[in-house]
Parts: sequence; C-alpha cells; structure tokens
Amino acid sequence: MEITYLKAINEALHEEMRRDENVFVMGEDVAELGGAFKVTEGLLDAFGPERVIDTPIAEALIVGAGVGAAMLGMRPVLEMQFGDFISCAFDQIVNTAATLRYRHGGLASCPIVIRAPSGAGVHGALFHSQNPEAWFTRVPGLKVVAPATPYDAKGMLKAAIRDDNPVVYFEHKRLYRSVKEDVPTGDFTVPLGVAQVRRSGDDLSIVTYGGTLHQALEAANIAEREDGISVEVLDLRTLLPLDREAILAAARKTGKVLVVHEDRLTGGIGGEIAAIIGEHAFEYLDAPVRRLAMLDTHNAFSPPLEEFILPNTAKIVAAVRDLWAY
Amino acid sequence: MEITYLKAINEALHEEMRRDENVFVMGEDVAELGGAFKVTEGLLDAFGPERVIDTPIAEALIVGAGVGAAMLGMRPVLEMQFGDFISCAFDQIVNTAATLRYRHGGLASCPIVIRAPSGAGVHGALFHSQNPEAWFTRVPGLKVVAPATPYDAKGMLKAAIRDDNPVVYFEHKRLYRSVKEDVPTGDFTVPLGVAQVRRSGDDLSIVTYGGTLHQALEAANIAEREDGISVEVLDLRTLLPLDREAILAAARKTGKVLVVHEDRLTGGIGGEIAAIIGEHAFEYLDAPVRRLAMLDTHNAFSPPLEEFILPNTAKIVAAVRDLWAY
Amino acid sequence: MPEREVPTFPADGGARIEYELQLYYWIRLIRAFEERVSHLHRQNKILGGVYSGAGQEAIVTGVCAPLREGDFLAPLHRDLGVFLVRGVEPGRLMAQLMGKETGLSRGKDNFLHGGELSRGIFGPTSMLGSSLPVCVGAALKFKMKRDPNVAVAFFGEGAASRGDVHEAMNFAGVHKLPVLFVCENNRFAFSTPIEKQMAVEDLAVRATGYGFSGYVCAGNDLLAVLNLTQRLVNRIRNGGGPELIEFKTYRFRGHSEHDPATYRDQDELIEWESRDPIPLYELYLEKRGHDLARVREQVDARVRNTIQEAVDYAEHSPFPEPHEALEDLYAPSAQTDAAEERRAARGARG
Amino acid sequence: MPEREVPTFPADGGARIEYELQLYYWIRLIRAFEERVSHLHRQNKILGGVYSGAGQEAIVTGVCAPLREGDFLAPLHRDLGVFLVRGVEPGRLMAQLMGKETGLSRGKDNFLHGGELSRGIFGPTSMLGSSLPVCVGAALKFKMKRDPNVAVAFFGEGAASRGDVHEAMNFAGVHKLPVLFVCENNRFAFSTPIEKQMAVEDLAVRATGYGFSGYVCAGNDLLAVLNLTQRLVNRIRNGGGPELIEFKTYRFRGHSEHDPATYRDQDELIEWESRDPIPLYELYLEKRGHDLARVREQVDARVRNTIQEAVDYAEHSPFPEPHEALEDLYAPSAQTDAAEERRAARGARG
Ligand SMILES: Cc1ncc(C[n+]2csc(CCOP(=O)(O)OP(=O)(O)O)c2C)c(N)n1
Ligand SMILES: Cc1ncc(C[n+]2csc(CCOP(=O)(O)OP(=O)(O)O)c2C)c(N)n1
Ligand SMILES: [Mg+2]
Ligand SMILES: [Mg+2]
Repeated sequence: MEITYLKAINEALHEEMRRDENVFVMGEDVAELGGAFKVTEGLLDAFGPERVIDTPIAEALIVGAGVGAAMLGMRPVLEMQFGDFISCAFDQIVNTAATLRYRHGGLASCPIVIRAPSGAGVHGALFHSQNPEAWFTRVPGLKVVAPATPYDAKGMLKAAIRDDNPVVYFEHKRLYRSVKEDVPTGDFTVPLGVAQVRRSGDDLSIVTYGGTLHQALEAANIAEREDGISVEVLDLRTLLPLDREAILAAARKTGKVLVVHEDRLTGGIGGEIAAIIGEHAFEYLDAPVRRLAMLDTHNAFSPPLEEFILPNTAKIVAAVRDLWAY
Repeated sequence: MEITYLKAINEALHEEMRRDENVFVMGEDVAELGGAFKVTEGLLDAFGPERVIDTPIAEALIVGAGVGAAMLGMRPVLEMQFGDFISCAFDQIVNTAATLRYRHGGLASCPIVIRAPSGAGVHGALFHSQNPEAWFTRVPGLKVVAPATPYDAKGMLKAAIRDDNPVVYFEHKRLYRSVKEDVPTGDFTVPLGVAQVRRSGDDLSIVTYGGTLHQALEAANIAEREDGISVEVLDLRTLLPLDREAILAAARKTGKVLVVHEDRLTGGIGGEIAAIIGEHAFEYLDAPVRRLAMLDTHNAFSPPLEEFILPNTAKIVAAVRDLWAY
Repeated sequence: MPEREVPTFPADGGARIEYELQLYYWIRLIRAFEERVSHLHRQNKILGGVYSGAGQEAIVTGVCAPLREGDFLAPLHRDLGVFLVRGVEPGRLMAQLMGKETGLSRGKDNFLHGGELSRGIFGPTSMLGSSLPVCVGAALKFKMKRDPNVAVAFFGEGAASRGDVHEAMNFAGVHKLPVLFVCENNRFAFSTPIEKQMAVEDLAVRATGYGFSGYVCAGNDLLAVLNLTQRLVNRIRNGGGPELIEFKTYRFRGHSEHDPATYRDQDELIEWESRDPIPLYELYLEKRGHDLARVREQVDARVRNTIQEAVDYAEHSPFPEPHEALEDLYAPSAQTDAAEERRAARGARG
Repeated sequence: MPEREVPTFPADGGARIEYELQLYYWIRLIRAFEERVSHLHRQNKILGGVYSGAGQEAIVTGVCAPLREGDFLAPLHRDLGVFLVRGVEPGRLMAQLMGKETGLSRGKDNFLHGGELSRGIFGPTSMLGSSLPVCVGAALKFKMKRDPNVAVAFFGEGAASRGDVHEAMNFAGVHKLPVLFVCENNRFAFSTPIEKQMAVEDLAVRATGYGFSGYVCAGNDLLAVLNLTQRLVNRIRNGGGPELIEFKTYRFRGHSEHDPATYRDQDELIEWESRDPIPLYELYLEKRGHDLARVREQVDARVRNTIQEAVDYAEHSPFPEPHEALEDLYAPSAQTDAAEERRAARGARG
C-alpha cells in the first residue's frame, strides 16, 4: 500500500509494540496528542498509558531513563520533540548510552532508539531545523541512521528497535507528508549499516542521505536529460557505521564524486566521506571530491535566507555540471 | 623566562584580570583550591571571591550564566574541571552562546572563554581523557582553539579573552608540566585563526595541533635523521575558523599530507582537513591524504589498551615512512 | 519610527491613575496584537511558529510595569507582551514575525528569539529552561557591578522540569542574586497536563529548596500581579536576593496556531475564560470611577492604530538580502582583524 | 573464584545477631580495602583516580544491607563499598582498579565505572548526577513489569546541583517510582564547601518539591542508616513511591589520593573523626554483649585474608590484549550480522 514516510514510522511503532511487549514509547506529548507531528498517533489507544508515556520536558531524563530501562531488558523508543532539542540530552547519549557496554566489559547492552525529527526547509528557523547527525556519527557505541524513504523509514526503525545498541534515528520532517511509496504491510526490516544505490550511472556519483536524497535524484534526472550526464546516486541510509565499501565502490565506478547533505558543510559527515574516498580511492579519482551542503551558518528563518543557505535540486544540478566539466 | 604550559595559562589569567576588571573566572574549585590542576592558582588572593567564583557542580549554569554576564559587558573565563564534562554544558554552548549574536541581529555579543582541560595519555580513562573539539568545530558562531606551546597558550588565551565571540579553549592536560619554553613576561597576544609552520620541510607535510604536535616534531626529526625525509610540520592552533590558506599551502608545497590528531579518527577534524585538501589542492597531491588519529573507540584505561589506541611518535614515524613510500 | 522610553512605575496618586490606564492599553494591545498575528498567520503572511499568550497578558503586563531601564528580562515563548510593554517598536516586532530586515533579528530568526538588548530583553533559544542560567548570569553581573538592577526570568511550568532551571535557581540562591523567577503556570505544556509534569500542586514550594521564598499568585488578576511583583522587585533591588512567583493562569488558545487543543476539558476552559484578565481589569477601572465605555473607545482606537501601523511598517519592510544569512555570525574583533591582516599579508607575500 | 549470594536482611533475632556481625565485617572490609588501594596507588600499582570513602562506610553498608537480589543500584564514586556488600568478588574489584583483564570492565575503565550488572550495580559515568535518570529508568522498568524491586541512586551533595538530578527526581515523583534517592552529604564537593553549593541547611527539603518525603539521618551511625533505610525500602517496595534520605557525613580523606585537603578546617575534621562509624558501631556491638576484642580479632583476620587474596588475584591477573580496546563497543545483533553478511556477500560478488 502507498503510505507516507510519517505513516511508515507510525506503522513500525505499532507493529513493534505488538510484537514485543518490552517495546515502549516515551517522550513529550507522545500519548494523548500522538506527538507534535502525529508520529505516535494511535499508540496510546492501542497500548495504554504504561507503554506510551508523556514525559515532562526533560530530555536528559528521557534518554537517561531509557538507558536504565533498556539495561534491564526493555526496548524504549524515545522521542525528541524536535531533533534540535537533542542537545539537551547530549551527555546522556554520548557518555551514558554510548559507553555503557564498553565500560561494563561487554556485559550490559543498551537497546534504545532515540527518534529525532530533524531537518530544514519548513520555516523552522534556528531551533526547529537543525541536522544534528554529525555530533553523533563521531561517537563509537552509537549507531546513527537517517532513512529517506517510507520503506526504509519503516524497515530501519524496526531494525533499530531490535538492535541491541543505542540507535539515533533521524527522521526528516520535510519528508513526513511529502514522500509516499508502496510499503509492505507485514513485517520486514532493513539492515542497519548498508547503503543503497538508488540510481545507477556511469559518469559521476552523488553520495547523500535523508532529505537531500530526493533532490539528488531529481537533479540526476535533469542532468541526464539536459546534459547527458549519467549520474549514480548512493543513499547512505546509515551514517554510523558508514558503509565504506559502498562509498568506495561508487567512487571507483565513476571517479567523480559529489557529496550532498543538508547538514552544514564544515564538520558535516561529508568531510569524513570525502576523506575516506580521498584516502582509499585516490587512484580512481578523476576530479576532486566536491561537497554541497548547507552553508556554514545557522538555519536562518527569512525565506530568502533559508533558500540561500540550503542545498536544493537546482544547486545540485549546477554542482553536477561543474564537477562534470572538471 | 622559561615557564610551563600550565604556568603560561595561569599568567595569562593573572594579567588579563589585572588589565580588565570585567574579566572574571568561574568554575568548580577554581578559587581556594586554584583548580583541579592549579591553573587558577593565586587568582583568589589577587582578585578576591567576587571575581574568582567557585560554583556548584553545574556545567550548564556555568556556561549559561557566563553568557548572561557577557551580554552585559563582562568577560567571563569559564572552567570545565575536565574537558569531558563539557557534554553537560553542550546545549548552552552550541545553542545559547553560538547563536546569540546571530539571533539578536548582530546587536549582542558573547565574549566568553570556556577553558577545557582535555586529552589522553594520563591514565584518565573514558571520562577524563576525551578530546571533544570536533563537537564544536562544526558550530558557526564559536571559535575553537587548541594551543600546543606555552607561548601560544598564553598569547591565545589573552586573545580569546579579548575576543568578542565565544571561544572554546582546549588545553592539553599532558602538556601542563611536560612542555616548557621561554615566554615573554609582558603583554602579547597570538591571533586566533592563524596556523603556524613549526618545522619547514620539502617532502611531506604533517598537519596537527595540541598534544600531538610535540610527537609530530619528534617524528619529523627521526624521519629526517634516519630516512632523509624532509618533513614540514604545521600547527593549526585554531580549529575554528581553520586557517585554510596555511593548510593548502602545506599541501601544495609537498604534495603529501599526513594529518595527525589525538581525537578519534572518524569524525575528528582530520576528515574536514583531508576533504579541504582533497578538494582544493587536488592537482598538487602525489599521494592520498593520510590520517593518523586515535582509533575509533573510547579512551580505554588499561595501559596496553591506551597505548594501542593513541597516536605516538613511533606511529607517526611509521605513517610518515609509509606515506613517503607511496 | 520614534523609540519610546522604557516605562517606570509611578508611586503617587495622580500619575498612578494615568498609569493604570496605560496598563489597560498594554493588556489590550497585547491581546489585539496577537489576534492580528494569528490572522496574518492564517493568511500565510507569518510563516513560523506562533504561540498565543491570550489569557496570560496580565502576567507580562503586571511583571514588566514596575521594572526599570537597565533591568534584564528573558521572556517565555508566549510573552510577546514583554516586548510591547518594554517599549519595543510594534512595527519592528511585527517585522520580526514576518522575517523582515527591519525585525529584531534582521530575519535571522522569527517570533521571540530575536530579543532586544537595548530594552534589556534577551532573545531566548527554543530550548525551554535554558534562558534561566543566562538570566542568573545577568543578575551576577548586576551584583558584581553593584548595579541597582533586577533580572527577570519567565518560564512555563513545563520548562520547570528541565535541569537548567534547577541549576539556575540553586546558584541564584547561593549568591543571593537579584533575580525574580516568574513561573507562568498555565496548567499545560503543549498537550501535557500539569499532573503528568509534577507531583506537587504548587511549584512555588521548590523555592524553599534553594533558600528563598516562593509565592503563589492569581495570574489573571493584573492588580494582584502588579502589587506582588512591585513588592518583590523592590526587595530584590535592595539586595534581598532571589524570589519566585508562580502565577496560576491558563492558556486560552492551543499550544500554537496549529493546535486545536482537543485534549483539554471544556469546562476547565470555560471556568478559566471567566477569569479573563481583560474584563477583570475593566471591572477594577469601573470601580475606580472611570467611564468604561469611553475608556474602551479611546483605547480601541489607539490599539487599532498602533497595530495597523505596525502591520503596514512590517509589510512594507524588505526581506533581507540572501547573503545576509552569512552575516552576524561573529563580532568583529581586534584579534580577528589582526589575523585577517596577517593572513592577507602572508597571501601577498606568497 | 566462587560467586557469593547477594545478601538478604534477616528479620528474626538470632539471624539478626549473626547479620550484625556481618555488617561489622563489611564496614571493616571497606575501610581496609580502601586503605590498601591507597597504598597500592602510592606504589603506582593503581594508576587512575582513587576516591576514598573513609568515614562514609556506614552509609553504603546500611543502605545495601536491606536490599535484595534484583534491586538496582547506582553508586557514587566514593561507594566502593557497594560492590563489596553486594557480593562482588573483591579480587575482581581489585583487578578493575588495576586495569586488569579480570576486572569488571576488562580493563576498559578503572575504579567504579565498571559496574556489575549481575549484582544489580550500574557503573556510572564520571558525569556526576547523570546516573540518577538511569536509576529512575530502572525503577520505571520495575513498575511496568510489576517487579518487587527497588532502585537506589547514590549521589553526593555536590552532584545534587546538577540538572539531571532535578529531572530524575521530578519524574520519579510524577510516576511514583520505586526509587530511593540516597544523598551522601559529606559537606564538600572536592574543595567546595556546602555553603557555596546550596543555600539550605538540609538538601532533604527538596523532596517536597517533587511530591515525596525527604529525611535527614546521621550517616555515620550504621544502625540509624540501616533502620531508616529498611523502613523506607519496605515502603517503596510496597508501592509507596520514591523517598529521599540525606545522610549527614564527612569525608575523612582528601577528595582523591592527590588531594591533601588543606582547605578544610582542622577542628571540623577532628569533630567528625570522633564520629567515625567503625568505633561507633563497635560501641553498639559491646552493648549487645559481644566480646569486642574477640570479634575484632576474628574480623581482622578475615579482612586481612580477603584483601590479600584480592590483591594476589589482581596482581596475577593479566592485562588485556591491546586489540581488546576495540571490543565491547557494540552488542552483536541480528541486524548487524545480517548487514555484515550482506556486505560480505556484496564483497564476494564485486
Ligand atoms: C528543551 C525543549 N524541549 C521541548 C520543547 C518543545 N516545546 C515547545 S513549547 C513546549 C511546552 C512548553 O510548556 P510550558 O513551559 O508550560 O510553557 P507554555 O507553552 O505552557 O506557555 C514544548 C514541549 C522545547 N521548546 N524545548
Ligand atoms: C558533571 C561533573 N562535573 C565535575 C566533575 C568533577 N568532580 C568529580 S568529584 C567532584 C566533587 C563531587 O562532590 P560530591 O557530589 O559532593 O561527592 P563527594 O566527592 O563529596 O563524595 C567533582 C567536582 C564531575 N565528575 N562531573
Ligand atoms: Mg505551560
Ligand atoms: Mg560531597
């Protein structure tokens, strides 16, 4: 059935809670309201207030308590109302959760999922638009995912919930209602850690994930149609651990790589990817690895500003042409 | 006079507090104790308890209150007892402080300095060894510095205090008493944002900063002496904003770059640097940009583990030889 | 547009009567301004999140009235009224909401994140509770510099659950800082009712744990708000240390413009609507002997004018230029400039 | 080495006397174990930070004694005793301190960050206060699953200033979770005296702000600790919701082995040394009719043996292999394995 990205997440939650009584959901306004974006809609009715918990505004508590419950066998799915507020739970994520197993000598696990609605382009301004993923992709012990399609959103959330490690799950707000696709109603998972080629091409590779995947695919079509450039598009899907083989394969195949993300340029994961390619596919490169990302500033509000700083289809097309012309 | 890195920081604090009565120091145990490492020693006696404030254990408060005072004209120097605990002040740094000027339309400034004793190699284990710099080097609005020598430690702290922007100042614990040099007693500053060539060479460039600078210099001497490889060593000093020209100059000069840092490999600033070089010095590169950094794990405690994961002189020498042989 | 003086609260009788009419103007202006904002939001002329303070206007009005120039305030996201009462140009505030160049943040952010430091107003981030440490830092500055000023930290009962609030209050208590903590307890944090947020009836009791006093006050009663605030602000100004007031109030509208607030009990809403701060204050003005019909007529006209001027100003203001997105990130500084020069010099050499 | 049972507290008379002697053993063992640790630290056989709990042994002993298997505890950095009383092998604890393979964390971290989940002991991070939300989460699990268990969160009065502590207590209050908050108020956070940390005499009053009760108790009086804890733990176990006890105590030594603690008042130290929990408890044993000299002699020997065995075990244990630094980062998981396979398959293909 064709469902939205939002609905796909919602279905995954319903199905996982039905499948495993240790799964529960906790966050601000997730119960009666069904979440600020309605992602948790219907869970309260289906599973009751003990498993769908409205918390006070206390992000550190949400994550920390999730860790405590998870150590004892529960599988909490913890919502940050906006991904931006993950900064308030930072220590609990990068220290308490990420090092838990390590400091317990491998004898404890921390199966929590932190859902973080992230991303710009929805007039959210400085504090409702952030793409915080790269704060976490440098922390071993965590897994970080950013699905871009309804199918992946569902399959990867299920995989994340069943994973015995802390997973930060970034869901792009702009995709909630704007992308739809056929998604099986039954049970399936999409493995964490595996990238996916979304479009095959021979001349140039775009490596991207999340919100910019759809722009990249559009841009690839335009470049093919208007310029005859055959563009491969790789969707990373998981950001930690990175699927290095898939990244290097894309680089080796075309010799020209454009990395695109909505997170900021400096310190975004694009730098890590470009570095990996530059080190391990050096001989294959016909051109410098280019990056197109949000400009190095904050998520400005006013439409001309937001438009200026964010990547979009036209900017990707221009970058593709430019790189092709190298 | 020859002074330690620690003494250099202490002198800078004394001199700046004497120079400007709006400078004050705040943190845990900074007053009577003079700080966990004695960095703030003597300040209480010289300037009294109103300007040298022992706070409760409340890192978010320390930074947040610093911002409030700074907006009204003060110049607080805020100490994290260990850099690791900066995670507890994360939101106040990356959101409250870093966006302050931006969201006030350029009409407010935030002249705070956050001093964070960081770094490994002192048996500090998971929570007293971290190198958290790359969490901050991706946040516009902040400046991030990591001096490696007593001269820079003093001059850059003074510059940071006089800077009208929030500066995160990483001081490497291992250097406190292990490095000494002649430092002028009087007033001088070292500008933020400018890297420094510490050793000139023609065959290969090491780009590094902080704790690993000294290992890199040693390694360069060994490589020259034993293998006749002429190694340039660039000390970044400031990590945000990066001195791109200096980095690119080093890359263009030798065509072979090894980036070294004690922070973890994945997501460390080395990726950003390699990406910049790969993009903007592509034609000059004779070999892939290599990175040597802490392995992708936590700061393990047991000596064989710590030894295994951290970079050191021998490992740098090996990496230099390897890259040279490319 | 002309800047207005930051108001100061008159002590004597005649001026006070005049001032009480001004209070009426403000409370009406805030309500009407927000209604217009809501209307503009439905017209897509305001794009970001909009959080109505309807029902809570007596708190901002009564708390700001006794403050002085130089005092420092951190408003809650519902406290648009703070800007109006403190004398921020309504046109610039409207421009801020529309993302215009003439807005407080020059289009960088929307709604109340702009702040207006020349009026002592801090523009908070969205992270609830995180402005309390900042306010406490402002108060620390006042204490260090012997400034006769007060910092005022507004927060919702929802934000009160955040750790930053605790850290801030504790520090203020230890250092007896000149700060007034103002809790607007409107019984909901978005959809979450107070029972799910705290296990106590009065949040004010927490002050005891920090070594100062907590007061509970009827937040929809402008006179009560004003009287208590004035008393406590005086005490704080004279070195008495922090105080906390918990104002009991209610949110008349949804959490934001998008929220129909179906989770609320209709009886509770009606009960609280019958405590609307505007008619309550009108009753007082009548008892004071004013001809309410006339006062209303005058204020209506003044409010209408002010708002129309504000909308016109904002609508005619330009959007910022795209490249401005890269401005205002860093303060220019002697050091940076030196670095720039040195880099430039090096560039010239090599 | 054989594993011991997690102790349970006997109700009846005869067993109780036996148990009281066991309490004496524990309190003595903790003191002696830490003295040995301190000695080994001076010999550079223990390299990381070491934080003595001397003076505070009655708290860990008296709090842990009435607990059961399945209860969850998050110790403070000074609470090495928690591990001993809960039955963690002393040798493994010593190995942990030495960074040996046989230590709780297999050399990954030192001191108390290892935890021992099979004994219900969480290994906290260094970030003070951040273990309280975790404890509250454990208590949430107990409530959800109707487990008859209690979570115990130890924290210093210093850690109490952190926001996480507030968030945790508030949530525990709202959900009436089975958690006991144990504050060890030893009047100092490193060098910072209590007056600079809080503006109240008794931190226990804060419980009121979260809807539960706070108790103040003499922390150096093992019997008082035990009696109060037992009473409250029973109440919590029966669904009574959270409780907070503030134990008044004092740190006999410096903050850590490196700290001469010159910032302290000598009279204060002497005053508190005269409240040493060990002689206080010995007085009780005498009043109970024990022949103290004999009891001492027996316990001395037992303690000496246990510690020597522990040191021998630890010293003879190997260090971990270097590459183990890369182990224990991730739990193996069906998903990851599938991903590995798929990647491997792809690798094989291409
Ligand atoms: C740290 C943080 N978490 C979550 C949010 C999302 N959020 C915005 S307003 C709000 C409710 C606030 O409730 P309260 O503090 O009582 O203020 P009110 O809206 O009732 O005036 C929430 C949860 C936020 N802004 N900041
Ligand atoms: C968040 C955080 N900030 C600072 C420190 C450094 N530190 C370690 S112990 C300590 C003092 C702790 O005092 P208290 O909580 O009273 O426990 P005590 O040591 O007195 O037993 C400090 C400041 C830390 N571990 N965590
Ligand atoms: Mg509210
Ligand atoms: Mg203490």
